[in-house]
Amino acid sequence: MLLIAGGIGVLAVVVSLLLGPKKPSASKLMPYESGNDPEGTGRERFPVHFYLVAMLFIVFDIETAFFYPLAVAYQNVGAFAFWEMVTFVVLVLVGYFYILKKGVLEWN
Amino acid sequence: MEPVPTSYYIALSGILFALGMIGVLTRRTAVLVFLSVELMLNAANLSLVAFARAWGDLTGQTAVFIVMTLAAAEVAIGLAIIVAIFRKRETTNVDDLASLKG
Amino acid sequence: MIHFFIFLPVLASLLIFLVPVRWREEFAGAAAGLTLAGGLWSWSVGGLSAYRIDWIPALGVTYSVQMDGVSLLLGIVTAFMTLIAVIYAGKRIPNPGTMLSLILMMETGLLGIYAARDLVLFYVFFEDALIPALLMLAIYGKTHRMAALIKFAAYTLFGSLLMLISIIALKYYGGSPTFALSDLQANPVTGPVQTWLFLGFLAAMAVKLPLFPLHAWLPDFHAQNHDSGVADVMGTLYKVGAYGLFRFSVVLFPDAMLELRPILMGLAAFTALYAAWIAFSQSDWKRLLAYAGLSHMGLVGLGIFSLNETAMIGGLFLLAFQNVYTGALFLAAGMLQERVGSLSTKVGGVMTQAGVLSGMTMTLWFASIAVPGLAGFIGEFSILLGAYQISPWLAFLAGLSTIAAAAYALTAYQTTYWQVRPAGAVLVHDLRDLDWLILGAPLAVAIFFGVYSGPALALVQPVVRAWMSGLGGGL
Amino acid sequence: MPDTAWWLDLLWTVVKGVLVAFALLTTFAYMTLVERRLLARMQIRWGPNRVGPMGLLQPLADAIKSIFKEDLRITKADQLVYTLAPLVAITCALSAFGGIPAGPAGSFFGLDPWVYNLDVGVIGLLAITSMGVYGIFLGGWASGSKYPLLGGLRSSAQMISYELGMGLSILGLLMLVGSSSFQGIVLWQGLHGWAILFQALAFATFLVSSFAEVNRTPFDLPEAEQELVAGYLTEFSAIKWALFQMAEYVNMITASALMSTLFFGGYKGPGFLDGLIPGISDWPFIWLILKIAFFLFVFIWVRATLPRLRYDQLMRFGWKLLFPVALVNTLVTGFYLSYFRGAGLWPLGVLSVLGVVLLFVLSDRARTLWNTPTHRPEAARRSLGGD
Amino acid sequence: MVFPDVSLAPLLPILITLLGAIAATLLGFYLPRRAVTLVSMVALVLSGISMASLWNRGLSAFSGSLQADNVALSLGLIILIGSLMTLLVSFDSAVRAHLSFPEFDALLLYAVTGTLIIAFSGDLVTMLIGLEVMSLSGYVIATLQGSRRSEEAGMKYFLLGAVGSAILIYGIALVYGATGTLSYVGIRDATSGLQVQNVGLLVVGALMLLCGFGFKVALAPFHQWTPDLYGGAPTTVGLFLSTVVKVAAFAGMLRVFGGAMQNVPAWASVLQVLIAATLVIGNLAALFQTNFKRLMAYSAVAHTGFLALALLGNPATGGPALTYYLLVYTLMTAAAFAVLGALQRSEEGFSIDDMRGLFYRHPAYAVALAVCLGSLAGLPPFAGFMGKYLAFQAAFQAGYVGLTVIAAMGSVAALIYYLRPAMLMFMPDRTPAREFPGERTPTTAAIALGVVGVTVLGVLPNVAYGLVANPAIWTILAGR
Repeated sequence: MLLIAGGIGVLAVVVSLLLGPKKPSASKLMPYESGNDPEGTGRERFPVHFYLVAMLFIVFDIETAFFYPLAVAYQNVGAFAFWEMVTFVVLVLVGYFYILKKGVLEWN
Repeated sequence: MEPVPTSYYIALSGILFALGMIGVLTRRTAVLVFLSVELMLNAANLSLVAFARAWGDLTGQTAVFIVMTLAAAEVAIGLAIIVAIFRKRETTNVDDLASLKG
Repeated sequence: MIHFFIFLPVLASLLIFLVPVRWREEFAGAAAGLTLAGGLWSWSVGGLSAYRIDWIPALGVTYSVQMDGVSLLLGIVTAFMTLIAVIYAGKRIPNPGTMLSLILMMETGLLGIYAARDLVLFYVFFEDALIPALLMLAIYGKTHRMAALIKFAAYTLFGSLLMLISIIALKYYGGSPTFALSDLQANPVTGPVQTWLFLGFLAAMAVKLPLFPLHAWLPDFHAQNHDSGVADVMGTLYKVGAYGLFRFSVVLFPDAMLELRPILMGLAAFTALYAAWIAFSQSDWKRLLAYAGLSHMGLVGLGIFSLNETAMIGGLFLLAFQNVYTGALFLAAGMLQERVGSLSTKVGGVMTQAGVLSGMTMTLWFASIAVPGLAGFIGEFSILLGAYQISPWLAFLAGLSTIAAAAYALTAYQTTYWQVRPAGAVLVHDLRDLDWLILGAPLAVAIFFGVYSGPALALVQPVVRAWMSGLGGGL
Repeated sequence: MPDTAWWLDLLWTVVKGVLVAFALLTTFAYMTLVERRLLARMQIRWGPNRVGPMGLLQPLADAIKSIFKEDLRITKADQLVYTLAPLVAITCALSAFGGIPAGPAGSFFGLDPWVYNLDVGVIGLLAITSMGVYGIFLGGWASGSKYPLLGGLRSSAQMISYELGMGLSILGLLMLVGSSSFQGIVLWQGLHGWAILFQALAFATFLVSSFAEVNRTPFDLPEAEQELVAGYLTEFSAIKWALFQMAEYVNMITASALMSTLFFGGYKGPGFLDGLIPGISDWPFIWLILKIAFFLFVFIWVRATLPRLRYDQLMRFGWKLLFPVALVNTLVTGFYLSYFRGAGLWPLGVLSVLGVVLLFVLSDRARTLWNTPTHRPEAARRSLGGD
Repeated sequence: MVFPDVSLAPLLPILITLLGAIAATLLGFYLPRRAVTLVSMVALVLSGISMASLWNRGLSAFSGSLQADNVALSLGLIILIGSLMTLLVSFDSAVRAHLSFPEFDALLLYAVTGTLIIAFSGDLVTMLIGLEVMSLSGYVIATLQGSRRSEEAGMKYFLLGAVGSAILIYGIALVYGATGTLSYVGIRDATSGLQVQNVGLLVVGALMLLCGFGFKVALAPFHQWTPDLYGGAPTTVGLFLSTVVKVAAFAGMLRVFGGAMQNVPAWASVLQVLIAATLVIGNLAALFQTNFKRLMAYSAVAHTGFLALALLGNPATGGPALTYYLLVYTLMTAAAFAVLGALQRSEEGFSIDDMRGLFYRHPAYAVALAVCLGSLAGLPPFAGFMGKYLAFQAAFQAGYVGLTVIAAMGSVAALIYYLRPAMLMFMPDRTPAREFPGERTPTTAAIALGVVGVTVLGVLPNVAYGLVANPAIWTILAGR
């Protein structure tokens, strides 16, 4: 499936490459900055906040990943599973509370 | 379709691990070194899963879960450190971290 | 009682800091005197019998001590010289609290070395004595002390760690339950292994004997120490190599010692002669004394290594009493420096102004160069006598050293005390109140045991005989 | 599977894959048209109606145009990544759909109406869709220009943030079903009724997060023209731009399919219809397509209705409301399942509906969560480490 | 309805520290930092008490994945002592070192939790979790200060640590592949008499584990990060990392190699080589240090060599030796670092020449430091001697004579570089004080603890050694 899908995409690009006109010009190829000439590099540092979100995502996503097997096997394990889950969630919530108080989730 | 023999998996993971090792030894940017380490971790994961299948018990797979978590945690902390350093000085080249020599 | 004898000094050395500064000398003196009294008392009761309890049962390390025979003799001498040193230190060194404490600490280490009947315990005391010695040098030493200090420590530890390994090996290969001497004796190690272990043991003892290739630390150590010979006295007392060899090697590695006897005797004899030769060219009293002591120790080593009853008795006797007069001579050098302001052997004519000092010094020197009727003679003579039976040539070689001794001692003495006082030199005052005691007491001891050596020999002989018989007659 | 026919399976798989892909693309094409028409209708105007009858040929025209347009390569762009990004996006989007079953096993002329079937279908699908983030972020980064960079960052941050809510909100469902393969889920719903009945709360969170996942209003900040031109799309033109658009719409379709499969009985029709025409509820495709269509309509409807959130509001909403609610939902479901399993399932349904109602009742309280930022006292303290 | 064997009693020490860590994390928002530190200390003490209560009961949880046998408990107590001293020191120096965040205590406690998990671990995965919890917290602690130096140190630590973990994990994977189990007991039984079908896999795995642990305990040639870290990180952190973390890593090695892998071939001989290298490199490098802090750093490396000697001995003799030595090592190193932390003006520590005449400015500190250095150098009557002695004995009785001799020579070098500062302190000197003036009672308390401990343990080694000397507890190192 991946291959097929990818194939289609590639196909499309190639076709347009073949058929599309080629009339490049400096101003056309210039990065768009509301009409002004672009200043500096386009890849300047971005706010550290995005790093934070990324890291938080990693951590919490792993936490979710831990849930899946538990969830699927949940009804075979029974009450124990629930308490297991509670312990886990509590630990996660500690971290959640921490970042909350640290104001990581604030966007100003 | 007949299942792929375990040895193939091990060979593959070995190759991955070797690549990671080479990366660690040759690359000089912190981020790249770090990526190589992640590669090594995944090699370990692969072989763990393969062995788990070969032995037919689940311990290996749980271990993989743990390792994944460790990898994630390492990513989080590692990137944090790297970013912190990068913001102070424009480089994360390991060779530039020389102010402790002596 | 024996514990009191061993640990009283260290106790005092700690308590001394609680004593008001004004009374510290008296306190230290009292402690040292008390220790000496304890030693004499235990002599009067014929030695303190063995005492043994487990120290680290899991490892078979025991705390077993005994004070009799040779140990007692050496112990008493140590206590005696310590007392002298304490008195002199209190008189000479300004604000001597630390020094006194160190001296007493070291005394415990030395007494422990003599008393220990367990190899690990012996090792522990052996190293303990090192620390105060180092501190003396560090605190009161001269400008280049650091080098001397490192040298001293490195040599000592180099040897003693090898010794430690061979101690471990001794128990392991011998399969003895504990490190106590008696047990190790009961399960001996034989064959080539014994030789190797002996070499390990020898490394430590040769440093502390000191024996020729490993003696380099000695002169610097003495030269860099405080001018008052106090630290040197303790350093002299710290030359326990011969004792260690006698106490442990002879019984634990008899075959190895027999096997290596020619080499070792050769080394010892060479040490004696070589040291004497170097001493001849010294112009500094302390270095000269250092080499003189080294030369004596060569003789002692000869006595021990020759594994001959007479020689060994002589060796131990000499070991004991050279402590007395060499130490006293160091103090005398200190007094000289105090009066003249230099340790050079070229200041002339001291005799003219300080007759008594010169006289006493001379007498002590006579003891040192083994003039009959003084303690030195008996030791050296019996050593040579015994060694002669083993190998005449080496005995002859060593004999030369005594002659050389006479030569260097008298030359140096002559250029210092005789001759004329150079014009404009400071006026040297003679002995004062305590100085009499400080030089007199050792002198008295030297003379007494030179004339009537019975009591001392009575302490040494039986032990040696026992050892020898254990050795199967030695030869 | 007998070893002999493995190449046959492969062949059929390929065929099905191609079919699905083209189906999706066509849907996308006409989706655009439908959307425009509907929006127009809702805003009392005519949508595109020139090209062909009722503008039915409009999509074709668009397609041809985007193929024949000049494909700009921005000077500062990292060419390789710049080209790769749209491909990644579309690939993930298309391949995600293949896992969703359109009918019971073997109902498609004796074939299974799905391209591939994983035991961990749900997780697999989530994984693939979330890989779409790469496309967007790389696209933004590779353009080497400021607006795309920010746009890419924002949308990737947004997507990963809402991924959490998404992942967590289906946990309750998985607990109920005890299987993570679509087959299992659909069959279970066939037995016990649609999962929406028991997991209303979960569905609510899931709906919201999937809106955010596919960057649709009210979460379409990446294309917030007012703030950053066209977000990560700014520097893309012609076919690449088209591919991104495709990806977005295909994702939308996939999301709809997902929702209908997870919460609305998937390819199974309502059981009572079997009374009229036996086995109608098992007919492949129809039901799924219907449900998908419904959800697509919802997407458009919402777009026409709701205003766009501010970015900080968006993030806060995701982290402070969605995440905890989903977590709570999971816990409640877990608790119920471990202690009151005997009492049947309907109380659980009531509970979760109550949860939804509660949310609405408290909405004024809850809104403060993401509207007013809480102050951060540590800011001063951290800089100099003294207490 | 499957119920895993969950019994909380053996978990208690770990749980208490974990709760303490959580408490520190959350209370940090409401209490001043010193209060948080107090809370953490209380947690540590409680955990210690719980350990004492578990003594000799040999409990285990999670069907043996977590075992609270005497080995674990004794190692755990050592860890707690080290951490307690760290906290005491941080009481004073944290503000000066710009380390005074509540996070510091929290992370510290998390790290301690990890270390305890290692000590209690009963299978490779548990050990791995503990190891990583420890390392990850460690990376952050090392970087927390935010200064250039500490960031570099943390970066190095992190990169090499990560590589180490990766290798370790791969080793675990291989061992699992060879034996089909991850629990120590399983591995031990599977490898007893080498009934494993593929020994090659096993050996390679064992060597990789060794390699990974080598990174963690800083065995040469995997030690490069150590001096930079201990020297570059704030002194308090250096104290913690060079004592507690090292203890934990050794605990892991003891469990894995002494217990699970005891009859796997080849690792011992490789370890022998590594130790020799460590002894030589560490001691020689330390000889040429001019900064006291870096000197301590290198001495830590050198001591790794001495400690690892005990690992070579068979568990019955090596185990107690290692435990005793670790305790002593923790006490004396921590105390030395504490003195450094108390006297230093800046986090660079002070150069050795600045220590001249310290005895006349701060007699007590000077004597304490001298005692620690003497003990580090292995001079009786201080405990360092006993530790070295035990390690030598263990290695020697296992037949590594040559290595023991190398170690002896190494400790001669060690004596020299420990002696220089120790003696310089006593050399009279008129220059003005270069130390940090001010009140530092808690640090003094920590130092006192260390010095007294070193002396008492030296004169009466049985106090500690007698507890662990019983060979019975070391035969079941891998667990029942």
